Amino acid sequence: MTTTLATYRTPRLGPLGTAAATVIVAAVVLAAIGPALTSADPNASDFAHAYGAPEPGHALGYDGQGRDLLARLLTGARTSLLGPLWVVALSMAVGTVVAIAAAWLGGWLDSVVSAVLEVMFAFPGVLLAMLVAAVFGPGLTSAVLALAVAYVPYIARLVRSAALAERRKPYVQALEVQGAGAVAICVRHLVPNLMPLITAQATLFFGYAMVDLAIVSFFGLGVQPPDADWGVMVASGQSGVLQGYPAESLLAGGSIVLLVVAFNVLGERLSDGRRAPRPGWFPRRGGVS
Amino acid sequence: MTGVLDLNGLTVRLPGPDRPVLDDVSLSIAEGEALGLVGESGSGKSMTVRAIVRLLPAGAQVEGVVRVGGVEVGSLRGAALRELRAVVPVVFQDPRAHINPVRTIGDFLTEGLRTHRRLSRRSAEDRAVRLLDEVGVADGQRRLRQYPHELSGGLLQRVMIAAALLAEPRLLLADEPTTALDVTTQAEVMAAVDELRRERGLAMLFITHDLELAAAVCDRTAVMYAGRVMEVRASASLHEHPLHPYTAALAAARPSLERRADRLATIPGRPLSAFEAPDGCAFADRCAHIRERCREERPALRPLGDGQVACVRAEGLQVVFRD
Amino acid sequence: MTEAILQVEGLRKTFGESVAVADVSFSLRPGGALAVVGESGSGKTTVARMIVGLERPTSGRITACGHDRSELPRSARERRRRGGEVQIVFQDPYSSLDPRQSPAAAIDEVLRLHTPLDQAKRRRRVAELAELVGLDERQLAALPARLSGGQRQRVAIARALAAEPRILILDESVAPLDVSIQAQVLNVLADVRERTGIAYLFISHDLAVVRQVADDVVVMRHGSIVERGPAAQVLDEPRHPYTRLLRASVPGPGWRPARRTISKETR
Amino acid sequence: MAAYLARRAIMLAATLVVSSFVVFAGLSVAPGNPLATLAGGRSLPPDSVRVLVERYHLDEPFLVQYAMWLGNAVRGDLGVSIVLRQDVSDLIASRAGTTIALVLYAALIVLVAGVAFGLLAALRPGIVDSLVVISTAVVVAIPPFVAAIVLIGVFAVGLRWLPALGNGSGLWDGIRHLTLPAFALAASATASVARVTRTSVREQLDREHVQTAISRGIPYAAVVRRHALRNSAVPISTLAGMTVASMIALAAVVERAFGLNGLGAYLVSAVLSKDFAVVQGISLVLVASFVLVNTLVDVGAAALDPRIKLGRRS
Repeated sequence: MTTTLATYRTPRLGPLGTAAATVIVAAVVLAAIGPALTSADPNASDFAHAYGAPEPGHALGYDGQGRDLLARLLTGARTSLLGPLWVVALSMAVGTVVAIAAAWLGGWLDSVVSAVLEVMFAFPGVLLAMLVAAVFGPGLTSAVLALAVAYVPYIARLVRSAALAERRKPYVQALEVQGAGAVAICVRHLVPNLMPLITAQATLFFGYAMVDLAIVSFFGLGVQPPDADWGVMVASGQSGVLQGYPAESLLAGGSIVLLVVAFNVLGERLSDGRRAPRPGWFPRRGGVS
Repeated sequence: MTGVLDLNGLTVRLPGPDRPVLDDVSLSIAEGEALGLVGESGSGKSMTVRAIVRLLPAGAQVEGVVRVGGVEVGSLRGAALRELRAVVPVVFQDPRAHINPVRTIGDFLTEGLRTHRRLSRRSAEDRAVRLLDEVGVADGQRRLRQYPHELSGGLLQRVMIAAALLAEPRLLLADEPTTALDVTTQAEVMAAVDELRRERGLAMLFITHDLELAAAVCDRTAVMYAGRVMEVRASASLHEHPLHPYTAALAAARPSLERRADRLATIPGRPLSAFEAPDGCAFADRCAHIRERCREERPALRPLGDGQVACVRAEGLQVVFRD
Repeated sequence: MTEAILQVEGLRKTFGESVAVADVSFSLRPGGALAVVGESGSGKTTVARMIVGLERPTSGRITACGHDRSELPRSARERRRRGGEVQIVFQDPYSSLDPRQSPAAAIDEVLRLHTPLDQAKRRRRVAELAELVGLDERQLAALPARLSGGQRQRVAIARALAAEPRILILDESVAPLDVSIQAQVLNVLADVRERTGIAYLFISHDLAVVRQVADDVVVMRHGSIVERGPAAQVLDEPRHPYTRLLRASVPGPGWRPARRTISKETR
Repeated sequence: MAAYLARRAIMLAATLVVSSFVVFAGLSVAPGNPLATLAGGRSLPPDSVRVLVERYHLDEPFLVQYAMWLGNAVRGDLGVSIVLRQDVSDLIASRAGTTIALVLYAALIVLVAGVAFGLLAALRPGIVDSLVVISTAVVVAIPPFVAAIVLIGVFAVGLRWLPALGNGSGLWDGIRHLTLPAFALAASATASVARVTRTSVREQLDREHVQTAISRGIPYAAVVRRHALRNSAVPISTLAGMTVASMIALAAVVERAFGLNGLGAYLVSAVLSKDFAVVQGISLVLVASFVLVNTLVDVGAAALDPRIKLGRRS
């Protein structure tokens, strides 16, 4: 006999949520097959075409160095999506495990974890990324690791309090009284019941990570030119904006905004109202108490 | 004759299910009278209170007539509605949720007086302290400066009652005011309510799930099931000799403090909400005395003995329940 | 006198400065039904939680089925053994069940933990337990969200019984139920006791319900026992003033409760 | 309240010490030796090496180095920039003004516009509410650097209303030069504050105690003011205060985009030019201000909410 999972609170996305999910899926598909859609080389520059208008074979025109914008946008989608994926995967994994261990075991472990998280809140993700870039050198890996570390306390605190609340519920206590093992209770009951919360946070945090990574790349401390990345493109397109050629910055910036809106909307649909505060914004406390 | 409160054919529909949550409720309360309104979850007893002071959820549709002191409530708007609400206070079940947690007890008690009577803070507070004393809260001056989280549930409910009485009402609506309290605290709070009510000749609509409590503090008791009134009679006779099979079953299902029953008489199934109720008699599916016609026609609330009952077999069953 | 199946001696629990339970002793005979009566803050729930090992006693001894359980269990094996001795049904039917698990799966999980039965035998046992507490096939397969409060409490009882405990603690388990449902569950409890010979420790504030269920009663106030004895005697001729106050606070026709002014109490 | 303040002060001090340690420890975890890190890979004349060793006590054990460094930092000595050969403290002091002005300007926009739009949406269900909800959903997702690009494109390049780059000179010109950066910094935060204000006020309006007030015949405007607004003041002011704190770090983004001579932009260029003493100094200042503002906001919230004073805190 197995637990019936299928009918349990299947999240109802509604039209907005469905639209958001569609945008995300479309972006992932484009990033995956993107380079096959255009024959242009994203790094081949041809100064004769600098800021060139769209033409057949180059649907979005050229950037300031005469590189094909469509090719760069599609290649950039890869780093712009993979970076946040790593940040979210790492911070969720570490944050969730630490939080559940602290909540379940309590005692000194919980006190130590709480104290460490309290200090970690002092470092906004972007600032930590700059510090890490100064110490280990710039690059996407440094940025991803720094942001993952900076996000951990936000995830961990929310999951810890949710796990504590869940642990106090009679159904978990009944299992304890039955003599079921802690690991079994956590794996079979606690984690599955926290999953909707964790999924919603992961979705929201994907959007936050996307913005923060783009900021680091915008500084020139994340993805290194000439590799394409949306944050890098916004930065390199800035001189174009001043000369009246905003295409590069706007396309890259617009892509970021579109996806972040999609992740926010989807995350809000998936969440039941509980959400961790935006990292680097609201330490200690949630937005709404 | 016009009572303090008259409900006539009150029917409330909420957005969503097609069937009403309150179905043709008619009740009246005379000057100085206490009417108990008893029912299980989903019976519509709280909705009745909300309908009287027009605190229904958005989109609710109301039919029938509600009169308070002869004034029809349904047509009131704006200031007139606020005037009505000011003199028909409601005591809610959970005082901790129903009193603003970031304002002081003093703010809560005097808000009504200062708004409607335009009293100064000073004189409003004087009155509040006097009333706190009357409901059994000494040291009122200090209480006025305290916040709700500093008071126990029992104290907070006394504060709520004092606030209600400060409006010098003629009708008090009490929605399970003691359900969240311990039994000894319930006894003290009810004693205070009972005494003050009698002193002032105040009428009361008292909502509870506890038939015994209603019998103890109310002159008459109405029993509701699935949004309908099943029986309304003088409390003592309703309690001793129920006429409606539901009332009888409800009384029998409750264990007695006096003796241990070999087996409790149960009602099969679970209490229904009005929107789940079958055609005909709402209680038909759970009734031990059902006849074919119970499913076909809906029994009207009709006079019988010293009250009213909504059961086609009431006369015949009278003898059964007496044994 | 038969040997007590549950014995509590000098039980005490403090949370920081405050004393939740101070020196509580009682015993429960096999197949008996002992009620612990008290209001909020009396410490009755803390006693129950210490017996099942959800709180650790500050001092005192708890013995169930001949085994000491004053300390928290050390091994998984001991935890399981204790689970087979004492079980508990909590007050809140809404969070008593894992929202993702059907009653059948919940009961089956306990059977797997406590018995060597194979799948077919477990299925039969689940059906037996469901029959005992009055749950039908459809309810067994439904998710908790589709069950009423009374049905959920039946599931919680069946799940507790699946471990075949000798003692069942009922911590205000019928308090939140509607009167008509409460009567059904009380009858189920009577049936279960008659058919299995299980002993009940019945935690409640409701004297009428206690009268219906319990053979013996202890009355608790502020962490201590103020009166004890056979249910009929304690309820009909209460000796301690507090028991008398409790008795007098139960409403009924012609009831005239006493008034009291609150002055010193701060909370 | 005194116990609460004491506890917060201890927490603040502990956090500051530990975070300063993290900032300093970067020096020793960096690949290569600390001297090379400080030099940023440059080859230095022996004189300079000697100055660095002396200044950072590099011949002492690590913890002593940290203690010396922290002691100096507390006294306002944050070391020397290897690139500009100037005291880091002086460099920070000369740039802090821009950042402070920028953050305050943006904070003003966030508080006024954010709370106003949020209240508008909360109290005017229907078309106004929908408009605010939809537009804030989009604006909240606009990162400051994208907002900067758009504002430059529209108001500086397109309409030529305001300057795109630089600090400007004099008060009026300074404000003109800070306007676009402040709006770019405030955009997302404003939308966020508006959304929280809206949900918070709505949530309060649905509370039972508001029902009580309505049931007592209190005029709706008074119910909104005395109960819904008063009760949402705590979450709203907490959020708004912390949003302002967040802008301390995010100011770097718009400073960079608008070529402003602020702390954040300087931090970025110090990282790029491997000027480690400057990175440490600015990081320390930014982290300290971030933590300090957040603590002040927490204490402020405690003062507004009578329930927090008794020490109940999650």
